Amino acid sequence: MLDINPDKILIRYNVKVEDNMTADEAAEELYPTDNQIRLITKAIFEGDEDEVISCLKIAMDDGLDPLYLINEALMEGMEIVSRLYDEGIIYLPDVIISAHAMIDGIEYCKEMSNIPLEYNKGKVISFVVEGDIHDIGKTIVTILLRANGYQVIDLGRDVPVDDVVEAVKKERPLFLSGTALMTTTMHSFRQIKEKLEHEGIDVPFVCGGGAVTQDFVSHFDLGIYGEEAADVPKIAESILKGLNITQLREKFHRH
Amino acid sequence: MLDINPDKILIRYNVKVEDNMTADEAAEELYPTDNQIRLITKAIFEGDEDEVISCLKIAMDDGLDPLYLINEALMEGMEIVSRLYDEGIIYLPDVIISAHAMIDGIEYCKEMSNIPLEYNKGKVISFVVEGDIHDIGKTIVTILLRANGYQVIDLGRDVPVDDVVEAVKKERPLFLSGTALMTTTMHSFRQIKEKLEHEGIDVPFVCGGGAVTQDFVSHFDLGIYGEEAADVPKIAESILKGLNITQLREKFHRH
Amino acid sequence: MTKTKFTRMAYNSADDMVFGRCKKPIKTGFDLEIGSGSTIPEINYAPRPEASKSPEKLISEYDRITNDILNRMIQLGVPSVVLETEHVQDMTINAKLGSEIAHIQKTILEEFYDEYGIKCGLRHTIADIRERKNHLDLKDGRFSLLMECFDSVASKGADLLSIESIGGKEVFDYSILKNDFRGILYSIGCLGAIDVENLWLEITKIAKKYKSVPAGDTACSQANTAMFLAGGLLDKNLAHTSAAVIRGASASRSLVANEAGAIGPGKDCGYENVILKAVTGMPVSQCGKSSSCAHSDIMGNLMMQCCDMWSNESVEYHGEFGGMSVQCWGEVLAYDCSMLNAAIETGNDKILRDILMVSDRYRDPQGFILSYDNAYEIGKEITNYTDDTYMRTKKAALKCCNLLIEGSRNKLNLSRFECTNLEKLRLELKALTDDSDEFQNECLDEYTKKVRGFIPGNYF
Amino acid sequence: MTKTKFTRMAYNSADDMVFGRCKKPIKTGFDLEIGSGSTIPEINYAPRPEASKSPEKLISEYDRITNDILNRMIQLGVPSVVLETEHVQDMTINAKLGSEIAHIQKTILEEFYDEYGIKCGLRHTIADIRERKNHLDLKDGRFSLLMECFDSVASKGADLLSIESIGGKEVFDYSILKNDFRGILYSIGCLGAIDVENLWLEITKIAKKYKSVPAGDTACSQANTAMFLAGGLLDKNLAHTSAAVIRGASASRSLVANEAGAIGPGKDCGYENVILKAVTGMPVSQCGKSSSCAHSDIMGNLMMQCCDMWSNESVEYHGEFGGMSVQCWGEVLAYDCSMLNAAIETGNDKILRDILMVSDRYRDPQGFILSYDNAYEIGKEITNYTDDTYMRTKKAALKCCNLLIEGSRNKLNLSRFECTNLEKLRLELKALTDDSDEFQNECLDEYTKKVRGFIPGNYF
Ligand code: B12
Ligand code: B12
Repeated sequence: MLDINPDKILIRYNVKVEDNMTADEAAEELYPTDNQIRLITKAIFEGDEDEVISCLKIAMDDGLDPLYLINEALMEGMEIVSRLYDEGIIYLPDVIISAHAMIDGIEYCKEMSNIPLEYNKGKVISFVVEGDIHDIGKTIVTILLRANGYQVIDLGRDVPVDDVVEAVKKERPLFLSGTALMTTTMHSFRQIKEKLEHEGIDVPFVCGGGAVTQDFVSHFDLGIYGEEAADVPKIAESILKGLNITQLREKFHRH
Repeated sequence: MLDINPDKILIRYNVKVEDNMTADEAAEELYPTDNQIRLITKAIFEGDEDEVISCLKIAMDDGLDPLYLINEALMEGMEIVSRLYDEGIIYLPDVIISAHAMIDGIEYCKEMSNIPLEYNKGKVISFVVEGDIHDIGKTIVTILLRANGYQVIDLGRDVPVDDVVEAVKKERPLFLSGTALMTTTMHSFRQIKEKLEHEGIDVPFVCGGGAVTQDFVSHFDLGIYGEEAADVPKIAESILKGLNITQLREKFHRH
Repeated sequence: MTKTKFTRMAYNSADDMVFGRCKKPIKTGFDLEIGSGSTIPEINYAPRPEASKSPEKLISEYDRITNDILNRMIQLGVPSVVLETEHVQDMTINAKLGSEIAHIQKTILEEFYDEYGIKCGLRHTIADIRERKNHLDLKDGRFSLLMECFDSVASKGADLLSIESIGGKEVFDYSILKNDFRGILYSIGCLGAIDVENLWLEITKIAKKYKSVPAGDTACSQANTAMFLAGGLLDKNLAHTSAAVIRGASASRSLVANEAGAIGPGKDCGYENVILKAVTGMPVSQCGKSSSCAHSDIMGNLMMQCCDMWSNESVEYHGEFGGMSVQCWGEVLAYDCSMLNAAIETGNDKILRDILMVSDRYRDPQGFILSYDNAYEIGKEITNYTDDTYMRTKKAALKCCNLLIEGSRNKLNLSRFECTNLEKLRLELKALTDDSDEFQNECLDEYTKKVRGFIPGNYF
Repeated sequence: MTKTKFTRMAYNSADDMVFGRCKKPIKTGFDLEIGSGSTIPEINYAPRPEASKSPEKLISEYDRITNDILNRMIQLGVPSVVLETEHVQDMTINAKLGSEIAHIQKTILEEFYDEYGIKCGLRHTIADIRERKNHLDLKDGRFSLLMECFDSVASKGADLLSIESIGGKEVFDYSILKNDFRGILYSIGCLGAIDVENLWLEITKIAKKYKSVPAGDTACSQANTAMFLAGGLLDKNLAHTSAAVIRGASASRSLVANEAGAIGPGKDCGYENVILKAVTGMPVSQCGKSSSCAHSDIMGNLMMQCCDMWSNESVEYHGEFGGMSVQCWGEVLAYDCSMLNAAIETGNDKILRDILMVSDRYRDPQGFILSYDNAYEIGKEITNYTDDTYMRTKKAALKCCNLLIEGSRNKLNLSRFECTNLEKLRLELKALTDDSDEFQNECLDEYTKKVRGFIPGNYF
């Protein structure tokens, strides 16, 4: 059998650019200085839900406000996680584990709060189009949105056009996130958009998934194309900031 | 140096399906029976312009009408040529040589006619779009149309949109034949179409050339896409027969 | 009960495996011989978005696609070709539609065969429509619908029958995002294996009835999902070491189709096919470099190493400067095959195989695992545990870990992250019980609780 | 006056020619070395139709294209890459636009080079805008406009400078449709050669000024027009034997660029480059199989035989399942090159070269002529008549005829039509005078009369 010196024919850029820092070290640099907050963010980063809860408990016992803790500790921890994921230092499963810890933390804060606490940055509806069963991308989108503090209503896969429209009418979300992986199913996007228009509903419609192209999405007015699941929370933030469709496209259409 | 038995890895289908008949034999089977007419069609097939003229002369001396000769001898001969080209028995240069012989013949008949004779099946405008210098496809289209009895006004290459529109307004052709070979130039088609619409002119617009796709052409109403130059005379015939755009597309859109 | 048991490797040594030739070649279609001394392009396509607006449009789309492909093959002098039509849901649910398309395609193939003598055949890959909005419905109504469709496309002339079955998908989707290898093995080695057997015992009967070929399955819903999550060198959704191990393990699942009567060529997207070829000696279809229209992997050349058919996986039908997309990609495949065939005819197949293999062997852990020598070793693990699909999956996975660890001491340059992941993975796998019943019982419990939509009745 | 004369072959024997290595490698761009031991993918692209609506859109289109390509190369672990931007008219006429695009692309290359160390470079191929509606305008205003554009793209960092020059096109277009080989030789060997020399003496100066590489020309407007007219095996616009002879002859024209100072890698679409490599020892870029996005030829593998860069010629920028088109086709190229490079590194380059060559050697007369051994023979004819571009063109053409006739007695299976055509052609060529002045005077007369738009002042 032949063998080869691979350095002559390829470069493993992942190895080449791997930071000398470990993920833990990189996170360490980002934790807030306040020790109590620091412990919570660290527990989020490590995805240790038990530790999150017990740290939260101590902090509350020390008089810190649940809402304050959500914003300054839990969300902060999750931001570190998202940032390190974006920078390629940690991987998706880490994000998912952290997200669960954070969600548990938020639940706990809500429970412990005196006033009713409805914490979320906004409501998002997420679905896979009719006729399409490829749903793992949608699942990732959903998780990342939740990890970033959004309330996601996940309609599942193979969702009929009318069900999507109904849900939008009922929930009036911040935006709609649709996934399609097949050329034969993505025309549902157009139908949904037309029906929404007909109802006079003007909600940003973010579309993605394997077969969906920017060109296809660009053809309808409400559409914003996103390439990666990790784009969705960024798009969400821009929507929150009030960017309109043209601006959103300017920012997120890469091709 | 390695060598190989090619039969193991490829099939030269051109050799495999080559007819046992030579082109001459195939043509022989198609000539009309009337001997005078036969000689003229044969001279056309052979692209021998001198022979065409001298045969025509004899036929007229024998009292045959010039217009009759155009239709029954010259056009008939050219039809044999076109048919054998379509069937893959003869090649384009043969068609071109025959076409020249036929055109000479028509000129001669016109000269000899007592009444003024305006012979052509219809007027066609042919051009290459603005910004594009790839013109050999257009040249072929033009030749094949002429060979089939159409009068072609060849506007050349790199023709500005307005020049095309002006020419159409002036000439009112049976149809317009446009060629484009580059993605960056074919949007001229759309502009031409819009300007024509604006002027209220409803002329079939046949488009072809390297970069042009059926999908692109399908997006505007007047457009018919043709893949090969050899399609154009067939499209012309269908237009003469009164087929509308939908029917033309049905018939000629292959992809 | 499954019919065939593969208790020993079809080849005495890994080095006996080459492209274009296998131990059990098959004949089908119009004069097609697969695996008997030459490689064959297998061209795949997806209709344009507009085409699914009506059944008529869809039918005419496949008509055009089929003609375009065959025309180009003639223009290039290609001696043989296979077309694969992957059903979209409508075509399977509405079996009449699917079979009408099969009929039209087969008619066109016949015309070209008659006129030019081009050897050709048609694969139909039925859509696994047993997935509903929130759960799988593997055994009941949808199962019969599937079989109805197989029956009708076979009756209309489809030469090769395939499916990308989804048994185990619910548990896999849950586990993969958590890097939970216990769930992953359960999905592949237990649930998946059970479903594949159910399916292929039936498909084989239908194939027999119409003399079509029960060609095979793929662990697409597990191993390819993992491969896609893993992505390129810089992607961060899944460690490539995990994806490599999942690939190796998935061979155990795909093999069940062959045990139940499938005789190859397995589906192109089954990158595990090289392991299957080693075990069964049946022909395989593969994709890689020339399916970059459909997806990007990081073992594009390597996948040619032992293929009998070479596929582009799928391309949307649309225009390019060089013709319609199916023609352009078909042309790439045809030349690739011509190169492979020229190597065979000049006696250089093994050298070319090795060139292709080493060009990707160290590019990524996935390619390393699938290098034919390593694939062969994984196959051996599987044949050692013929009767226990759990154990053979686990052993295959462990073998992958060990191969990777060994490789990383040599020229396989893993990132620190991949090394950590690999070690964790190996320990996790090692810690699992060897007792299949125990494992299954525990998992049944655990995942029924954890995975919404996991319905044991689909399997047991 | 031209500078270099190639009076003898750069290689002692045809067998010394391989892919990835040449006698005169060059260094350019970011750490790029071309022809010094590995092959490099050269990726080409064309903007979407919408993108040409405004300069801003066009600029941003190239920005996106460049980023997409480099991202994919990193994801795959590709060590080096070249990007080629073929100007459309606007970019050359409006030199600021062309050079702005060069600047943006170069900046992106630099970013990737800095971040990942990927070796890379940028070719700009200026549009030959000297063709007006009804005539050519080779020497006057449009010539200066051309040079202005070369100057400004070079100043903005284009590493390789090229053009597909159109000298001789008017007479060629007239002659080719009539199969008039007298006119064809006049176009290639006289008119074309004169124009190429005028052009490249200037381009070379500009390249020197900015330390960019004067890379080379191509006989696209003659030999590729012929190849396209010839088409696939069943097309009937031009005999493939004619196309083969035109290809062989066209090397004589393209070579003039190297005589005037170009140092390679010649343009991808110059299928005659293998002859140029044999004569000059300079690196070449080629396209074939993996440019089926751009066009279909019938020697897709063979063209890899001696390439130093490997190109897709051009693909419209648009989405595919596997990413953007430039990424998918770039991936194919990258794997092809990786295979070639693996062969080099394992010492199997000559075997692979031969496999690639024989896989197409007998597919078509054009491939037969370009098989490296035959190409070498044609090169020898050219070096025998260094000072007379007419005679060397004629001799090259005659050599092609003889090679084909000989080949057809062996394994090259010509159709009856091709045989007849070939014999006619050979007699026609043989009948031509050996006196270059006589030939040129006669042709000048003849074609001034026959060809509307042929203006001798463009050349003399
Ligand atoms: C794995 C896979 C499957 C698995 C699905 C597993 C699962 N859990 O989802 C299984 C085996 C079930 C499957 C089945 C089929 N598949 Co499939 N499948 C794939 C494959 C190989 C990978 C998809 C995947 O999981 N990718 C990984 C995820 C993470 O990527 P993703 O979903 O694209 O999401 C990413 C981004 O797009 C983005 N994203 C996702 N959603 C959104 C939303 C927004 C708003 C934004 C901004 C971003 C975003 O985020 C993610 C990560 O960054 C693709 C190939 C491809 N090129 O996509 C084919 C593919 C999609 N499948 C295809 C086909 C044809 C089928 C079948 C019809 C085949 C058949 N006949 O059996 C069946 C479907 C049957 C049915 N009932 O309809 C074709 C579609 C072709 C077409 N017509 O368009 C593809 C393209 C493969 C091909 N042949 O080329 N498939
Ligand atoms: C030969 C050629 C040239 C020759 C042209 C010679 C000539 N006499 O026309 C030359 C060298 C001059 C040339 C120059 C350029 N070219 Co050029 N060229 C080609 C090539 C290789 C073949 C074209 C050809 O002659 N085909 C043979 C003829 C017969 O085919 P055709 O015109 O398509 O016509 C057929 C059918 O389409 C049909 N048809 C034609 N018209 C019509 C009309 C109707 C109504 C119908 C029904 C049918 C029909 O009939 C014909 C036969 O059946 C193509 C490749 C390709 N894929 O097309 C590139 C190509 C068109 N060129 C290309 C480019 C980029 C250029 C340049 C800009 C490159 C440069 N930077 O120098 C320059 C143009 C410079 C300028 N001033 O603008 C690109 C275009 C990419 C894009 N952006 O869309 C292509 C696609 C090559 C590539 N890179 O892939 N080129």
